[in-house]
Order: sequence, then structure tokens, then C-alpha cells
Amino acid sequence: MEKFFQKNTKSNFKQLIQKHSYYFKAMHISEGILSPAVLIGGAAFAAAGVAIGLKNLEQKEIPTVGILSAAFFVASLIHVPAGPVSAHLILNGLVGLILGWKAFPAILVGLALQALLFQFGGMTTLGVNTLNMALPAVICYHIFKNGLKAGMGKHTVIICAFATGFFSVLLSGIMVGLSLYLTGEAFLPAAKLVVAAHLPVMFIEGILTTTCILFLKKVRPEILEGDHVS
Amino acid sequence: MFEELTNGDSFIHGLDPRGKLIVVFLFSIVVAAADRFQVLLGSLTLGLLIVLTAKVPARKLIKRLIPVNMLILFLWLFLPFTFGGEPLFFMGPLAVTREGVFYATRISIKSNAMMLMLIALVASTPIFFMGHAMHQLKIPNKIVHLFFFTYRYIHAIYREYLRLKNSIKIRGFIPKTDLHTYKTFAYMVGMLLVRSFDRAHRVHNAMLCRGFKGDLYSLKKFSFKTNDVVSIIFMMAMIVIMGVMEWA
Amino acid sequence: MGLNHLILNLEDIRFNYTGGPKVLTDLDLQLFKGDRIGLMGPNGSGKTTLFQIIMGLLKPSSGSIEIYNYPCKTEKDFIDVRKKIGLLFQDADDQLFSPTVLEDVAFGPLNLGKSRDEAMEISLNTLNFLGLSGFEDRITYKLSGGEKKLVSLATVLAMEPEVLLLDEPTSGLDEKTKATLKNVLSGLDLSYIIISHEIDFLAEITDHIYTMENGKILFDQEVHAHEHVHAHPHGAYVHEHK
Amino acid sequence: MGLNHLILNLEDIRFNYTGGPKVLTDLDLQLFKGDRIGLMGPNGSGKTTLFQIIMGLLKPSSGSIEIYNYPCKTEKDFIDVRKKIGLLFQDADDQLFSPTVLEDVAFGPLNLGKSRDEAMEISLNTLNFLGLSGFEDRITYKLSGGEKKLVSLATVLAMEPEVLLLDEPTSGLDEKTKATLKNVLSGLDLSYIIISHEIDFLAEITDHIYTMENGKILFDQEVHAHEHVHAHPHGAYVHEHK
Ligand SMILES: Nc1ncnc2c1ncn2[C@@H]1O[C@H](COP(=O)(O)OP(=O)(O)OP(=O)(O)O)[C@@H](O)[C@H]1O
Ligand SMILES: Nc1ncnc2c1ncn2[C@@H]1O[C@H](COP(=O)(O)OP(=O)(O)OP(=O)(O)O)[C@@H](O)[C@H]1O
Ligand SMILES: [Mg+2]
Ligand SMILES: [Mg+2]
Repeated sequence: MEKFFQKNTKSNFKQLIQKHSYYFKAMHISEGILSPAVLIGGAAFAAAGVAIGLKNLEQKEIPTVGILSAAFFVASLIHVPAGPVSAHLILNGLVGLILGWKAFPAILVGLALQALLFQFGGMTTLGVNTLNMALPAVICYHIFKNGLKAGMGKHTVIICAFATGFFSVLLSGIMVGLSLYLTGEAFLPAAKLVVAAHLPVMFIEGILTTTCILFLKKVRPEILEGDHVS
Repeated sequence: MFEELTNGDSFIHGLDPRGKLIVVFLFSIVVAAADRFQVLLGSLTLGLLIVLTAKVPARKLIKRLIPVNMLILFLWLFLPFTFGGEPLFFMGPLAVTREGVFYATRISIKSNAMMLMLIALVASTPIFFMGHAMHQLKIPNKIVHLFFFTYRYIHAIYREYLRLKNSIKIRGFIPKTDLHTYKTFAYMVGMLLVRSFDRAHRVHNAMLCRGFKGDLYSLKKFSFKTNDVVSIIFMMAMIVIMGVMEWA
Repeated sequence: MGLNHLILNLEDIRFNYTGGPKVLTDLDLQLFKGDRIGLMGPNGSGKTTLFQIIMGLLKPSSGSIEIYNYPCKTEKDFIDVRKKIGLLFQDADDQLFSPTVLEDVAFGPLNLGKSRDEAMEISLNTLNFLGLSGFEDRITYKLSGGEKKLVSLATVLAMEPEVLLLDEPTSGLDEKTKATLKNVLSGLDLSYIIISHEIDFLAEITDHIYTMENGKILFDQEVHAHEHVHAHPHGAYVHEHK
Repeated sequence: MGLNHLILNLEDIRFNYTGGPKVLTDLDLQLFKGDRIGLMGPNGSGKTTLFQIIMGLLKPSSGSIEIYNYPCKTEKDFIDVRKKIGLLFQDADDQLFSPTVLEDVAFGPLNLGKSRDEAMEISLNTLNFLGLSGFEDRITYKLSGGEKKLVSLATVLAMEPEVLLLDEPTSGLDEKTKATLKNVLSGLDLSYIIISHEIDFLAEITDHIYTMENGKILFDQEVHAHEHVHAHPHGAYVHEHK
């Protein structure tokens, strides 16, 4: 029974990515574009982040982080209308708030799977792409986590959650642009456009992150306070 | 549901995934770093050859190449104009430079060559084998385990998502650019996260019940056969030749 | 009954999931106003699939679907259908996605264009009708299985449908919740089709029981009562004898 | 039966989830070697919770648990318990987490310290026993619902437990898979407790049916067969008469 189910979901799934695949690339720089220096630098920083994440990751938390990472993978396939076009969710801010430094290994694995399953991104860009998505998540986590603690006023929660969603996408956009720019000055206009393309998405992600955090606080606050956050 | 190409039975399908993983990795690195046209054209030819050997159906191949080339196309809109150098011709006030066109061409070849290799690898190896190969190639255990769990539960969660999506559909929901829409999607994401979180807890309990002490074992054994050795030597030779042509 | 009372008319429906074997083969089904139909059939016989086709969540590969004498083909046609036909999912967990009960029940009315206040009122009334008053602010996720089922029913009823499709409404429910459900259903003035594996339950609240086999519906006889032996421990566990 | 045949002895168990109401209140339960017990009870009555307490996955707030006459308190005590008692989870997707069937079945034996080859052999035998030979390399998430359930059972049996705790093993299964399950269970020489809402199923494969209510277990009589009227349409739908 499941077997057929798989097939059906696959076809839905294909439609989904075919229709909206262009957006993926704003976050996943493809193979062959960036200069070796940027690739190496990105991989080195990503490796450091992943190492910190893994150090905090106990064996017994692996199912939790893995399954949450799978949930984010699926969530990132959702497309929401953004005016005349539609945007895919990134949700790296939310990943950061829930996983802290563990966002690095979680995002690494998520991106590796996207490379393998859909060939978005690839092997040499895995490092840069991970860094571009995970670093903003971790930065926002450290700045805004206190605002989400139990006992904080609702307004504080809303502001911090919104800021996390908003700035993590903004920072990611800037880092993607920067990766292009560092590869060559000729990329500057393209890089600017990439950052600009993230602007509407930032607002959507801010709203979504806020609503989602309020949902989690109401339904299962443990997710935000759990010991899987480092 | 996501692996549609792995059922083939080509020569490449039978090869050891560890070898494939290493070869694709090294190939990608060399191509990413290479600059000379001979080398890049060589890599593209090699990529095509491998994809043909892996018998990837043409339609699926093209479908998978489209997304990458959309970004490349996007870059073609800029690079020929913004790259400083000798003008080839003018489009209105903008000069198309020789260097810019070369650069964009190089990127296009590189991307496609690397994608072809990756598709051949992915198309001929179930993802789980890839995980096992990663394990045996000494990628840190925690990452490999994370990889397995993530992959295992993507399917369960994706099905949950589809069902929730049907639920909002039958209740008359039509996505628009408004708060109600974003709130609805945020709730769906929240619900997926909550359920995943609790599932993780149950899965961990199930593992404890079976005596889990922190070690995950891998039963998969791979062994290099003649085919593997020959293929690896061939591919390594090609990669080395590319390297020599580029840097010597 | 005349044609104007024909709510649902499926003819020669064929369906298979991409790459899978045929699930429905030349299936016919008619539902008239006031009909109360039970549908049984082995696992995987395509019952849930049939419901999804009626709601336009899956598209048949051939055959025609007429709802209220109006042929339904495109997604757009079904948007209207969904206002008139309510589907209760097999698994209540799939149906509820909002944090609180009230939000979930009000979701449908809001989508139908009701104002916030109207939606609230409809929702509170529906909850009340199902004996769920006081549940508004409960977290859907933390409800018990039976409560979830009833709240799911509330989300469907709040859309004020004219037809109900219930997919195994009793599975996993205890006898008490089943009894509540039975009461609610027999109190409703709606046409419905109920999928269930429990013939006793169907016998009580439907007039016809159809069965699905080999991708077709077999139109069955009226429901008969007959005797047979049935094991159970007496006393402790509630078990209705009819 | 003598004390040395007492496998499980729960006394005065109390439990509540943090911040929640009492789920178990002064619950007593004894299981002797060879006992085959059915456990029914409304949704949310604490059946699953009870199983988790027996396995040491939840700690009672008071009361004593003795397993094989050995008081179990700490996580360490329960590590041994888990070698002797096998728990089948309500949802098979929770139980199967390895990529392939063989790996999942071998997971338990490997944890028990068996060598790779021994673990393989045990697993293959178990699969064979359940009529699942040839399933070794199947991908767990691609199995059908019934297959998942049987493979889950294999993962539990591969640990060669002396007691089985089965949490709603039949929910969502069709008659055929249920029959397979029944055969397997009656062929096993184990003591077990089965949670189920299906009294007919329990009546066939257990000797006692207990019910849970208000946080306690009500010890029931032996299972009796008696006659009563049962409605069904004749013919079309397969329905076993016992
Ligand atoms: N999404 C899907 N993709 C592919 N195949 C599916 C899907 N859903 C169901 N199937 C297959 O279609 C057939 C009919 O499934 P369906 O769910 O309609 O059966 P059902 O009669 O509702 O069964 P049950 O009594 O178990 O609910 C089954 O063989 C099933 O495996
Ligand atoms: N993790 C949890 N946290 C808080 N409360 C819980 C948790 N799990 C269960 N409960 C609550 O404890 C009570 C007993 O739940 P349990 O799952 O043991 O019931 P059950 O008898 O197995 O029900 P079912 O027949 O639906 O499986 C219920 O009220 C439930 O809502
Ligand atoms: Mg069904
Ligand atoms: Mg239970």
C-alpha cells in the first residue's frame, strides 16, 4: 500500500519543484560558479561550525535533531504566495532557535540530501551553502534567544521571533551575494539582485517564524526549551 | 519517493558506492578549480560519457539539468557586460567583452560537467548505500546517523504534510498574499515540528527498548571487485590527466 | 426520487495512482438526498481513494463526476463542491492543524468568507451541538483520540455542508465515544456515506451497506439482522447488545 | 502458580505526566509465566502509559515494580528488563528507524552483544518464522502498513524476549494481516499482554481480558462465548463466524 503512496507523492512532489524550482537557487549556489578560494573558505568555516554543533550533539539527541531536520527539509518545500510569484520557505531562523549550534550539522545534512535528491547545490558548494544558511541562524539564535524564554512578555516574544526570521534571511541573502562578489567583481550586479530578491521573503519569513514560535509556545513549549538546544 | 532513477542495471549501478563517492568528489574539486578550456571540455565529455554509461533516461536528465542552467542563464545576463576586457561588440551602450563571454562559458561548462557526474552517481546509487559508504569512508558517525534519520523520516513527514494540505483544501482554503495564508502555513509547519518532536521521542524509546547503548551498527559490507578497481583506476587517471593539463 | 434529488453521480470512474495498479475500475455511485450509506471493503480496496476523488483531491483518469447535476472536472469546480460536501479524514491527526480548537473550527467558515464574529459564533454553536462546549481554548494536539475525532467532525460541520463523507469515524474509538458519535449522526439531517469496518455500527446508522471490491462498488441488500455467536467477557467492559 | 513463576508484579503504581492529572492511581498488575492477557480500555485511560512504565521508559511517582522477583528502580535495572520484555509500539513507524529491514531486525541482537554473523542469522530466522523471508533488503519506509507491523514484530522477537507487550497490534490492519498475526501469536510460546479495542480479536488469542478505568485495572473473568444478535448484510462482506 505504501508503495503506491510513494509514487503518488513523488509526482506531486515533482510538480512542486518543477513549478517553483527557481527559488531554491537563491539559497543554493550551484556547482561551478564560485571561485576555489570562496569554496575553500566556506568549507573551512562550515566545518568549524559543524564541529561545534557535533560537540554539543549527544548520541541520544540524534533522533531528535535528525527528525526535526527532516521536518525542516519538508517545510522548505512549501511554497507560499508572495505577491505575483511564490516563494519557498527557508526557515533557517526557526532552525536556529530550535537547534542552536546544532543547526550547522542539521543544515549540512539537509543540504546534502537536497544535493543528492534534486541536485540543488552539490559537493563542492556544500560548505559555502551550509555556512550561508547556518551562520545567520546561529547568530540570530544568540542575539534573540533570551527574548523567547518562558516568562517573557508576548510583545518581546513577537519582536524577537520576527527579528530572527527576518534577519536570518537577510543575512543569508547578504552572504550569498557576498559569496558571488568575492568570486569576482563582475558578479556585483547579480549579487545585488540576489539580495534584493530576498527582501520580500524576509517579511514573510518574519511573520511565519513569529506565528510558528507562538504556536510552539502554546502547544509544545518544550521544543524551545529542550536540552537539545545548546 | 525521491529516488526515481536508482532502479537501473547499468555497469555503473553495480559499482561500489565508496568508489563512486570518492571519484565524484575528486572530479568535482578538479573541475571547480580548473580554468582551461581543454580541461573543461574534457570534463564535460567525461561527464556525458559516464551519464550515458549509467543509462540515465534523457528526459529525466534534462529535467534535472534545467534548474542549474536557469541560474547560469541568470548569470549570462550580467557577466558578458560586467567583466572587464576587450569589447567584442556593443548592445546599445553596453559592451560585451570577450573575457566576459569566456568566463560565462566556462561557468556553464563547469556546472554542467559537475552536475552530470553527480546525476550519474545519484542515479545509480540508492541514498542509503551512500550513507553506508559515507560511514566506511570515515565521515563522522554522528553525521552519518543524522543523515540516516533525516532521510528515513523525510518520507513520513512529507506524507503528513500532504495530508494536512488536503485538510486545509477541503475546508475551502485558497492561498493568497495575506496574513491568514501565512498564519495557516505557519500552523502547518508548527504542527509538523511538534509531531516530529514527539515522534523523535518515541523513536528513541523504541531504540532503548531494543537495548540501544549509543552505538549504531552498519551491516552493509561492500567489497571492491575487479570492475571497481578498473573503473577507479580509469577515473583516477582521467582526473590526474585533467590536473596535469591544467596545472603542469 | 427525481433527478433533482440526485446529489452525487459518479459514472465509470477509473483511477490508479501513478505507476500503480488500478484502484478503481468503472466505478459507479449515486447518492440521493437523504441517503445514508455505509461502505465496507478490505484494506486497500480504494474507499479512501473514492472519497478523495469525490472531493477533487485526486483526479480520475476517466469517467464523469456530477455533483448537484453539475459536471466537475477542474480544481475550480471542486472549490464549490468542498463548500457543500464535508469530508472527515480517516485520521483525525491529519485534519487538525491549528493550536486551539476554536481556531481550527473557525478556519473553514473564515475561508468561506464569513467575518471573524460570524465564524466565532458558528464555531461555538457547532461545538455546543457536539457537546464540546468549553473546549474552545483546548490545544488540539493534546486532545484524546476520541475528542480529536469529535473536534474534526466539528470542523467539518461548521462549514454547514449538505453531505458528509466519513472515513472510518469509529476506528480507535472506545464504546462511549462511539455512542456519542452515533447519537450525533442520527440527529443530523444530512445525507452521508460512512466508511467503516464495523458492520454493527453501520447497521445502526445507515440504510444501505455497499461493499467495495476489485475497484467497484457492489450494491448490497438492505441490512438484515441475524444471530451468531460472539465471545466476550461479561460485565466489565461496556458492550451494547442490540 | 508459585512465586517463581511470577514474571511481573506491579503494586500501587501511581503516575501522572508533569503538570497533568493522574493517569494511573494505585494500579496493581501481575503477570505469571504463560499468561496471555488482553487489555482494553477507553482512549486515554493510560494503557500505553502502563506499558512504558513496565519498560522503564517512564518512572512512576510511587509504587513498586518487580520483574522476575527483582525490584526495578533505576535505568540500569531496566536495561536488563528490556532484554526479557519486548514492546511492540502502537505506531510501526516509530519502531522501524533503520534503512533496511535486515538492519532493523538485527539492531536488537547487535545491542545484546551478538556478533554480526549471529545477529544476521537470528534476524533471518525471525523473518523466516514470520513469513517474511525475502524482505531483508526491503527499505523499511516503503513497506505497507501490514508489512511494517509484521517487521516491527520481527524486530521485537529477534531479541528473543520472554514476554511480549503489544500495543494495539491490529489497528488499521485488514482481516488477512490480522489472521497472520493471530496465527503467529498463537504459535508463540510466550507470555504476553495485548492492548486492543477489538474484543473478538482478544477473545481468540488471550485467556483473560482486563479493562482499564480510572487509572486502575479491573480484573475480569475468563472469556466466555455467548450468543447474541448481530446485524449484517449477508454475503458480500467476509465476516468470520466463530
Ligand atoms: N497516496 C497514494 N499513493 C499511491 N497509492 C496509494 C495512495 N493511497 C492509497 N494507495 C493505494 O491505493 C489502494 C487503495 O487505497 P485506499 O486508501 O483508498 O484504501 P482503503 O479502502 O481506504 O483502505 P483502508 O481500509 O486501509 O483505509 C491501496 O492499494 C493503496 O496502497
Ligand atoms: N507525553 C505525554 N504528555 C502528557 N500527557 C500525556 C502524554 N502521553 C499521554 N498523555 C495523556 O495521558 C493519558 C493516558 O494516555 P495513554 O496514551 O496512556 O492512553 P491509552 O490508553 O494508550 O489511549 P489510546 O487508546 O488512545 O492509545 C491521556 O490523557 C493522554 O492525553
Ligand atoms: Mg481508508
Ligand atoms: Mg495507547
